[in-house]
Amino acid sequence: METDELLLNMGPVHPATHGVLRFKLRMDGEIIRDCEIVMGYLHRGTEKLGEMKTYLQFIPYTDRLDYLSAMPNNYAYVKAVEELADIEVPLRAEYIRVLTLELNRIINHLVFMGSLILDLGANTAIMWGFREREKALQLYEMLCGARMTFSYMRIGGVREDLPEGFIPKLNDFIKDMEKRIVDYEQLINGNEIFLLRMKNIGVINADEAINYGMTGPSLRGSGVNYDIRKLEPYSIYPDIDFKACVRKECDSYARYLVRMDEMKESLHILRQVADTMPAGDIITTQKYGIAPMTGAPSAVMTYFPRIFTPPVGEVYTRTEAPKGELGFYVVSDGTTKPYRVKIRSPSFCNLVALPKMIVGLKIPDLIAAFGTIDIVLGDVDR
Amino acid sequence: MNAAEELKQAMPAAVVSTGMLIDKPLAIIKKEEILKAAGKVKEMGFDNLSVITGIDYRDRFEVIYNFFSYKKKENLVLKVVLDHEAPSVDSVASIWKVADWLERETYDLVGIKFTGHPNLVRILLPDGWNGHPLRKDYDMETEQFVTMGEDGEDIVSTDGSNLLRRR
Amino acid sequence: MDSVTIDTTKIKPAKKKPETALEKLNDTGLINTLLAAREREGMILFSTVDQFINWGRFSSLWPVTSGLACCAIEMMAVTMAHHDLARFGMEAFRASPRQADLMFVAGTVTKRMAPRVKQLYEMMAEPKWVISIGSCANTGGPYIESYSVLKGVDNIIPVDVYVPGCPPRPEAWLYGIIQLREKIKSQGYGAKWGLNK
Amino acid sequence: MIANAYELVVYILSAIGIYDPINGFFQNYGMEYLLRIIIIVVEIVVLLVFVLLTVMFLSWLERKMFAWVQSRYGPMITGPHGLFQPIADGIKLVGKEDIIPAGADRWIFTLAPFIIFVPALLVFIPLPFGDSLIISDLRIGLLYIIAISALSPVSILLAGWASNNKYSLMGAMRAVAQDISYTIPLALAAIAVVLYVGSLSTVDIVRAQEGTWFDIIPRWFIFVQPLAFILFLIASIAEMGRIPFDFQESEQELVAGFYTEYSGMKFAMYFLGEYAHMFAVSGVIVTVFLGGWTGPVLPFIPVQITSLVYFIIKTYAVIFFAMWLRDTVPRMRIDQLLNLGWKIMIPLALLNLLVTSFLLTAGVV
Repeated sequence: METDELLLNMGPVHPATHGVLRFKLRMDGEIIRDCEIVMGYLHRGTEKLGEMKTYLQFIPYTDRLDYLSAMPNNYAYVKAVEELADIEVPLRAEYIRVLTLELNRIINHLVFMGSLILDLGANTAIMWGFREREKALQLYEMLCGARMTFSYMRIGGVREDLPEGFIPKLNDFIKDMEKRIVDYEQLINGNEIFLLRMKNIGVINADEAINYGMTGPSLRGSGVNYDIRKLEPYSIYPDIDFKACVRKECDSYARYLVRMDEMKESLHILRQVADTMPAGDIITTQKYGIAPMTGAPSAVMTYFPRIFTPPVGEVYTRTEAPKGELGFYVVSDGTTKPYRVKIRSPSFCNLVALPKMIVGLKIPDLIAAFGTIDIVLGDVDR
Repeated sequence: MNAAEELKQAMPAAVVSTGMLIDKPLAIIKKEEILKAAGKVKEMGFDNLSVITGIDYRDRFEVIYNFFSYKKKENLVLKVVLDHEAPSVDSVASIWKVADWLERETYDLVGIKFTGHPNLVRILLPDGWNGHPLRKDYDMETEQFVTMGEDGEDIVSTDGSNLLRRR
Repeated sequence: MDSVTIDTTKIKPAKKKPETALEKLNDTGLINTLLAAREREGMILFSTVDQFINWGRFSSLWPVTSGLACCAIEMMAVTMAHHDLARFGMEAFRASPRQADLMFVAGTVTKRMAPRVKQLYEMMAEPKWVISIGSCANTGGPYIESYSVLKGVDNIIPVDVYVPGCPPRPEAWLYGIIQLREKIKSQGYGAKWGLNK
Repeated sequence: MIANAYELVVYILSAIGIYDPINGFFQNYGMEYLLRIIIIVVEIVVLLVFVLLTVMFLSWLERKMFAWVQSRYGPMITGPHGLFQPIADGIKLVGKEDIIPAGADRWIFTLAPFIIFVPALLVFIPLPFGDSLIISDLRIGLLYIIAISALSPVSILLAGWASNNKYSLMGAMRAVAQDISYTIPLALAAIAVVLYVGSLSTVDIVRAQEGTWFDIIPRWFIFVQPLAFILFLIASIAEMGRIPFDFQESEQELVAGFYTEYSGMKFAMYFLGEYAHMFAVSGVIVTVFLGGWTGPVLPFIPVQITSLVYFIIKTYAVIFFAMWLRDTVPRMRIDQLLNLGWKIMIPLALLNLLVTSFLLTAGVV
């Protein structure tokens, strides 16, 4: 009998590719022999737009890179510009930033959990995930009025101060969320079919994972004890008690568990931040600001100039976004617009390892392993 | 002594100069020596290649490699300066697998050729796209359209009549 | 300063709650559309058939599962418990365009994606509708200056309803869907087939 | 003793005294068989309408239950609590364009939906909806049901092949592999019951479950053959092709499986066929293991009506279980499923058969 390999094209419109990614699979029956990833269906030219916009105007574009976690994107960009221009950020602003970052980490992982389990064929967990996400989004709406694309960070601080009643609502959310995480674990972790689908699927060991450029929770699932918040502490993370969540199993299930643990750690951080929120300015008055006008509603415009020119230079900063290492390489030529903005997106680099993980497995395993490296196409294609 | 100076001591022929990029050690490497230098960097324990950046400075290109070491928890930045006419540099994809895609992306958007790369084709833009968008002399005026061929491959042309709706 | 969040599940029409079975039936809109047709067209049989078919069509709009970018996340949010698209009978997302009636163009249509979006639209079976969601799909939005973004999805496929926003809030989605339902109500397929002349 | 629905109709007609005049009228022309045919056709039409209404209701119930599990409302606007939703879906699907993709095998592509829809209805012929509410009490009823249900992979394979789509083909291949490996434990589990009863007739099987032990435990075969019941239930859910065993569709992997290319009315036939199949399989589970129509006899109400109600209640309980399962668990992988089928379920079913036949021979039960 003569057998032939089957060329299967998955995507760019396919329910399980989380957007517009395309896999070209060479299949032997159900077994994947080779996997080529074709991307760029969402390439929007963000880096070129970065050269055409002023420093402040570029902030909204960072929202739309990783649209599930806009706040860390905002933060990584403003952090790069702040390092470039050597701007000191007030303590309260840093606290608010960390608060929003960790809240966003929870949102991101909720969507991760939901869509992973939806990809495995169970439909209910995503509803639960989005139910809590909706609550967290209400907090964000209080803060900045937007649900997904916040543009909340500003160079040298944040846009708005915390509204009245925010901290109590946050505390309610934390309390509620703690119970919900237990619910999720009861629904998912003990499910025999779920374990069958996840354990020993998409295995990649620590050395390979590093070589393939994986970062973030996906790398920590391979047993590498690393977290940029710990290794190169930035913002107020050195003062906060938390631990990097690491699992040693290297498989899909480990990557899933790391993210569930991270949600708990984020809640822990949120509680500390909410308890010790200092008073003070929310945006820098240091170098580029003029005299602070307390009480002005649109405080940003008075604090910080819209047209802002950092000194000539270049900088690379990295932050621990929910999906991994998010870096911005910003080059300034002393004008009002960046000369070059390079985005080191976690999803792009994490995706490199996918073919390595899934060759020899089957299509359902591809879906499971792909779900656990948690990519967003806006972040891959930029 | 930071990592850049360490590298200079180990390979004095390859390193042109050292310095700092804000807080990260920076070494400017000769174009021909990048593969050797990268091997040395890997030996020094920099196991993570964070990012490869290509920058068009109108008179020259710069390729920047950011490294991080999980063991020593240190950063290192390597920089290579290329001439503007035919920018090309050796590929480091044989050392770091992630460099495969990062170099393809740099080739795609900035137009720097990486010699020795296993599969140097465009990654974000379709094959046949005219020009490299992140170059400063990229033509933003001409609009290019993509249509789909029989097997789902992309066909780039400036004529969108097959795609656009007649109104 | 407090946040204003609207629980859309609680939005109800201003009229009184239907109680008796007849009122509930009346509330479905089926009888209303039939009666309206009767008033407008007299006792023309095919007009009523027309309204009946339209009722079936706007009550059962199955969207195709195709998210392009940021707006796709809001598409997920709309289908989830809080906003619950299923109330309109629209939770039956079909992964295969053959079985779908409605396409949400949810997100930026890049040059490279444009022929795929067009093909997806062409694969859908008639009758079919398109809702363009978000600034990117409407006009190019924030990416209008980009070299690789199509300036409005209506350049390649016909669009029935445009929903602005970046991304539009779920409430805006629901409003767009209600607008589409209104539009379908007024369409005359019987007239198109030459039945009720 | 009324054996089937035909005799029931004759009995009712005689009871109200109009059977003899009608029969006499036909006898005058020497065409007694015509009356027989008319009655049977009416029976079949009633059954068909009943099944189609049930199927529509099931599709509504499925969506509603799905919503309840997920703390949503589900369809609300179309009809009271969205009850007219299936009607609207039906109207819309009838009015959709019927696409036959280029490169598809036109004849087979058109034929395949009928091949799945007709067996889904044929299964109902020997299914006893109640005492004497059966179209025909075949002596090989159970075998007939298993054999007819096993026809559905033929349709799926034809559909997958004719669609000229790789996803369809893969879905079809999976469905066939799955159906073959699950019909065997299904049949083996049923044979244990058949050995116990000594008959393949569905009515005999139900009659064997009448009565109680100690006046409290019904003599259902679920208590006699618990292992066979579990095997039969798992195999049935695999036969129905529902989560966790919905490989033929598996939306996240194969887009829509074998019916990826189907639109409009043909898709509706698959849709209806799926729910009809689900109803039929649940009915078979009830008949074989849950006592069929049996239940406490109530005074003043004809046994035909009470038995129908009992049957429907039990069947919906099984359907409820299948829907609940769908809302809760993820999908298995095809090779894991086949492993489960061949390496666990078939040996267990054989063991069960061995023990049953040993006990029967020894006269213990």
